[in-house]
Amino acid sequence: MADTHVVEAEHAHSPHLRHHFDDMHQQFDSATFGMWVFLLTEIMFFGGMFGAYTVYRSMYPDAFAATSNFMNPAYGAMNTAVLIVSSLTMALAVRAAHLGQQKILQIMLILTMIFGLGFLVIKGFEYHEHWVDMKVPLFAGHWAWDGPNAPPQFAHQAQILFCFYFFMTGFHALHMVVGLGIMTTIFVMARKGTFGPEYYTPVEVSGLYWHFVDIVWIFLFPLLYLIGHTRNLI
Amino acid sequence: MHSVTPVRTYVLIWLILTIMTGVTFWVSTINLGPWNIVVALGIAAFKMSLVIWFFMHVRTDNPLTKLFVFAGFFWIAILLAMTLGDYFSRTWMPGGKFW
Amino acid sequence: MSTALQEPEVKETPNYLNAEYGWKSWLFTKDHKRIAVLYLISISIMFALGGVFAMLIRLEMLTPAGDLFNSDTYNKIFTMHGVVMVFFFLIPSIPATLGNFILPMAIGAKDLAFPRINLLSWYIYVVGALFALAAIVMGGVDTGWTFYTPFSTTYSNTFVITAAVGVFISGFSSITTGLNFIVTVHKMRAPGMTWGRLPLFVWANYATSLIQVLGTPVVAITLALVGLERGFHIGIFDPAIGGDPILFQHMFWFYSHPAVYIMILPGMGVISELVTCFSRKGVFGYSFIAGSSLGIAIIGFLVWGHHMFVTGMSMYAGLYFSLLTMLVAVPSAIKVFNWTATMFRGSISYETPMLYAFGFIGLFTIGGLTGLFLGTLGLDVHLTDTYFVVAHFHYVMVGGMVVAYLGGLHFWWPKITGKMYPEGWGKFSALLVFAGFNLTFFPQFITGYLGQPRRYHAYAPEFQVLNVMSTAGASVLGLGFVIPLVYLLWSLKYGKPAGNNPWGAKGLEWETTSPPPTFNFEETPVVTEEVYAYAKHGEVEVG
Amino acid sequence: MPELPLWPEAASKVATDVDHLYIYISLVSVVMTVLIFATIFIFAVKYRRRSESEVPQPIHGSLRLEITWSIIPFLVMLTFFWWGAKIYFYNAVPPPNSMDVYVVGKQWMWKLQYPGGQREINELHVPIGQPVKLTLASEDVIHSFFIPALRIKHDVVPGHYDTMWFTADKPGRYHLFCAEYCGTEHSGMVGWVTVMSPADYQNWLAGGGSSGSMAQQGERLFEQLGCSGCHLLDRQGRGPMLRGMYGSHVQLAGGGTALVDDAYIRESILNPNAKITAGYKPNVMPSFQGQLSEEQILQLVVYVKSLGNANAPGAPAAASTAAAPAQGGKQ
Repeated sequence: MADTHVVEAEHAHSPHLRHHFDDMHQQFDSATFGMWVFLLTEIMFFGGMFGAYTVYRSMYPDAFAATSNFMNPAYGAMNTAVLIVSSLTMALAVRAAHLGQQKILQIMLILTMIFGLGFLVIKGFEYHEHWVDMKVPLFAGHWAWDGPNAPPQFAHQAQILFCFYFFMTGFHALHMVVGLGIMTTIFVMARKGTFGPEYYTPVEVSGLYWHFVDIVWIFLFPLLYLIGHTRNLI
Repeated sequence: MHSVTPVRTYVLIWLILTIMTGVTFWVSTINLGPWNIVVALGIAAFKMSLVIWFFMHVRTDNPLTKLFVFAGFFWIAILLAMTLGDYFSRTWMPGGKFW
Repeated sequence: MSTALQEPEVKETPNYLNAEYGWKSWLFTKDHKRIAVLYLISISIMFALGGVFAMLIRLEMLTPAGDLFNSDTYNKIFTMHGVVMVFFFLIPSIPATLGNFILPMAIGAKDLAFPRINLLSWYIYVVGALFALAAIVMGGVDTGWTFYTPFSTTYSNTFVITAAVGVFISGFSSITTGLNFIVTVHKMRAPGMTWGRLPLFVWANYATSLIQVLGTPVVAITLALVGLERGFHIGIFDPAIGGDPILFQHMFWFYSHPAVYIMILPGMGVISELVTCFSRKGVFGYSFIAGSSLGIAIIGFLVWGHHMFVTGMSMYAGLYFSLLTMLVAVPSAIKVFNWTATMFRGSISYETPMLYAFGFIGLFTIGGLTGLFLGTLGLDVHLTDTYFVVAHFHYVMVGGMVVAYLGGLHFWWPKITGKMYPEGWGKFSALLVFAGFNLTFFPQFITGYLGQPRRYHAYAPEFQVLNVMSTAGASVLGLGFVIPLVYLLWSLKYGKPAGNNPWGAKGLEWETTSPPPTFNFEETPVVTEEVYAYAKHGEVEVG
Repeated sequence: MPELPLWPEAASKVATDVDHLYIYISLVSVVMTVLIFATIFIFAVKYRRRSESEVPQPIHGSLRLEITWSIIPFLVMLTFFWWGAKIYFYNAVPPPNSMDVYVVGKQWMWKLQYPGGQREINELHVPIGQPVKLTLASEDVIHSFFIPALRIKHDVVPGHYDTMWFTADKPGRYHLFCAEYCGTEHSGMVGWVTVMSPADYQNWLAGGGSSGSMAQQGERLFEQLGCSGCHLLDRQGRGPMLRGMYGSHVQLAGGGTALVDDAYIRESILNPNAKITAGYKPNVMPSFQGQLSEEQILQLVVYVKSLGNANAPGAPAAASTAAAPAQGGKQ
């Protein structure tokens, strides 16, 4: 439990060092740790949703499986792949910032944003399909539960699942939008040559956020799209 | 600050993640009964671990970060376990005297 | 007090208060001390508002008939009393004011790790509070602070969404404060300030922050679901189409039970400081008090089901929630015993903060023990949703938390303002609070066991005598809260200069000037002695 | 002089048990509180500061003490837990010879129905010495059925049936409260429980004007709503034959079985497609959601129950025409 901070009066202060930190190391550590604590709250935030979802799923497993047939796993899988690539480019962006490779950093940030945007576009197409399909229970005129794949006994439960679907993917998409905003800021900062081996904290920290949003999707994909896939033919 | 991870590692992790996505998709088309969800969540957990461990640098991070990451999932487990404990045992009616 | 004389009074030393002037210097400050003062002002306003609602409740309860207000108004009054007090006073109270002010200094840091996020936290709080106030002004909410479904989602005709949005938003101010504290305690400690030397107030706030960070997001998502359900009627909590109202209660109490530890833990931290300082003696069982804070934070997450014993929850779930409730009482008991033992062979003086500490230990003991009544399955069936519950949580929240808050405020007032409060008035109002409090809430244990349900606008006539006692006590208690408000404000101008360390207390915050300079210390302090090393300090003074 | 009761009446064995438990925990608490108060007081006086310069010797702690004052209180608390759990479990399981009463909570009144067809609002009449099982349903929000003199309450959650039971053993008139906040007139949702001798109770039953037993009222509904067109009494029709069905396990169309109990019957009326019996088609029976009050649903449940219990000897009983005896839905 010995104290880890070493106070050295650094004569050459980095311009990025805020006054209340002793050194850049402490600042970097605090920022990344702070982001992790924030992600802890995010875990609980999505965890609450997953918890409520799990309870209903355990109450109505068949209804949820049937409802899942109205999700298009191709969209889900495609978006998973897109997000994973964006995570790769993000990781490479952080690496480039750390090594001071300005050009690569900017390219990787652009790629990350493109993939992030791609995710939202695909999601938009998917939402549109649900809208046309009358699978948006939030709006009375856009909800219908009929057809051969819609067993009537599940009418009510299906509504609940679709609510969770929009609630969870909606909050996830909101996080993506926020992430894109952050990436834009980081990109502008990168253009000004702010980052280098001694200061890349913002890139690292926003990278953590980006990867977390990716992880949420990694769970949403099987839970929402794949639970009833095999029951298609019943 | 962190040591630099080689590009090769990142690409390799990405490859595994993409392949696992395909595997999840494929497994879901086979009827394993209740095991479908277990396999799907297992793969998701594995993918998550890779992202956390490599992309998010927890591999080289200090034990404190590891503890906090663990705490997050542990707390979700509390929420789920104790809530579902109620739902699953609600219908068990005791048949007679218990004490 | 002797140290006060050492301070030459000719010229004001530069401090956080006179560093800058003008409203902008306050509204855009990044100084944790100024933010603490902003918080202090805003939660005092909310406390006064909640207090007015409390008095209105007690006035209505003077007679069994519901004759002062109509029932809708009464329902709105107790709901807004609960919402304002719980979410806008109790939860931020000690962490956001005393914690914000003292914690960085107590660990020898220049500021919190994220000063801008700290300021943001206050703005979030204000926006949340404005939503709550808007709900009140527009016509109020009548769901009870617990927002139980399906009443809140379908049947209430009041401004539920506005209030829920207010609570949702203010939750993020709680999260950001907690996040800031956790990072600060981990990363910003002065050299030599090891975990084993952290003041117990810091330990308590650290444990509180863990709860804030882990629990608050869940209530946020729950209230979001309530808003969604109320706005669109999609059935998530609507039993008519397969939704489950009990799920709401699980998710709500997953946060809201630990939230009572958010409210009480910092108070326990304050008391640990007060008892050692006014016994002038190192604390007894330091590691047990520190560890019990963490223990409460963790076990506190495992007991929420004891709010739901009569809801039709599985009786097996009832078993484990009840058993764990017994377990969570152990760390609280450890604290009480250790405070008592700290006084053994101490050198005890009776300044106002110590009087509050005595009051806290007594009232919290009663509040904690009556919690065991409610955690006991068969007994809870009778007691839950009666005035017994009301009495129990007011013993913990007011008798515990508010008393600790006042004790801490008096204790650190000289540090915050550089001025002493009038000691005689302080003692007088402390006694008023203690007497008024007991008169208000003790009779409610009896009406509760008699069966008077809570949230009743009109009640059975045989409960009247006890209710009149309660209302009489409430007016004494109210006076006990108004007097400090007056003399503390008075002391800002007329109070005697306090000096750096009027109590002869240990702790880094007492080593800097009062009021402290903007960055707390002229030089980063280096800690070389153990925590609460009163004996050594004393030798220096004598020698 | 206004009355000042300090202890509630106890009108059942459970109430007395709860009182004993309450007294036990109170005594422990008082002893603890007095101990702590006295210790603090003694210390505060004995060790008061006598001079500004005195500095006491530090005492850092004692592991032995810490363990003692953690373990002993916990063991004492375990006795609370054990005793409380015992009462809780006792309260949870109604004895088989219980008499049924059906309760519907509705903003802001209690509606009660007896198997014999008597109906009351905000009043419950029960004989002493007879276990009474209440089946609780809510029309709207969560209510809570609370009888302080019996030391029991149970939330009434909409969407499904809750049950509670008691055996009152002292005649008298006791408060009935709604204990879960339910809206504007929450505090008006109160009533009385009258506990009477069996003879008085029989008189009271006979005195109430009744339009037939609950089962008969249910049967009338069964015909009015056209249920009897498909659910035939002597053979399988477009819907399953209900005679002798109560208490049995039926095969479901989607696989699995379901126990035919009150909750299943209620669900089948409101959401017929939820659990279709094997061999029958979905979408044949219309939903009665929103068309029936909880009271009427309970009447139908009691009627189906009266058609015979699969587990009872001699089932199916020909109860549809004979008025059900006042005391029992089950025979």
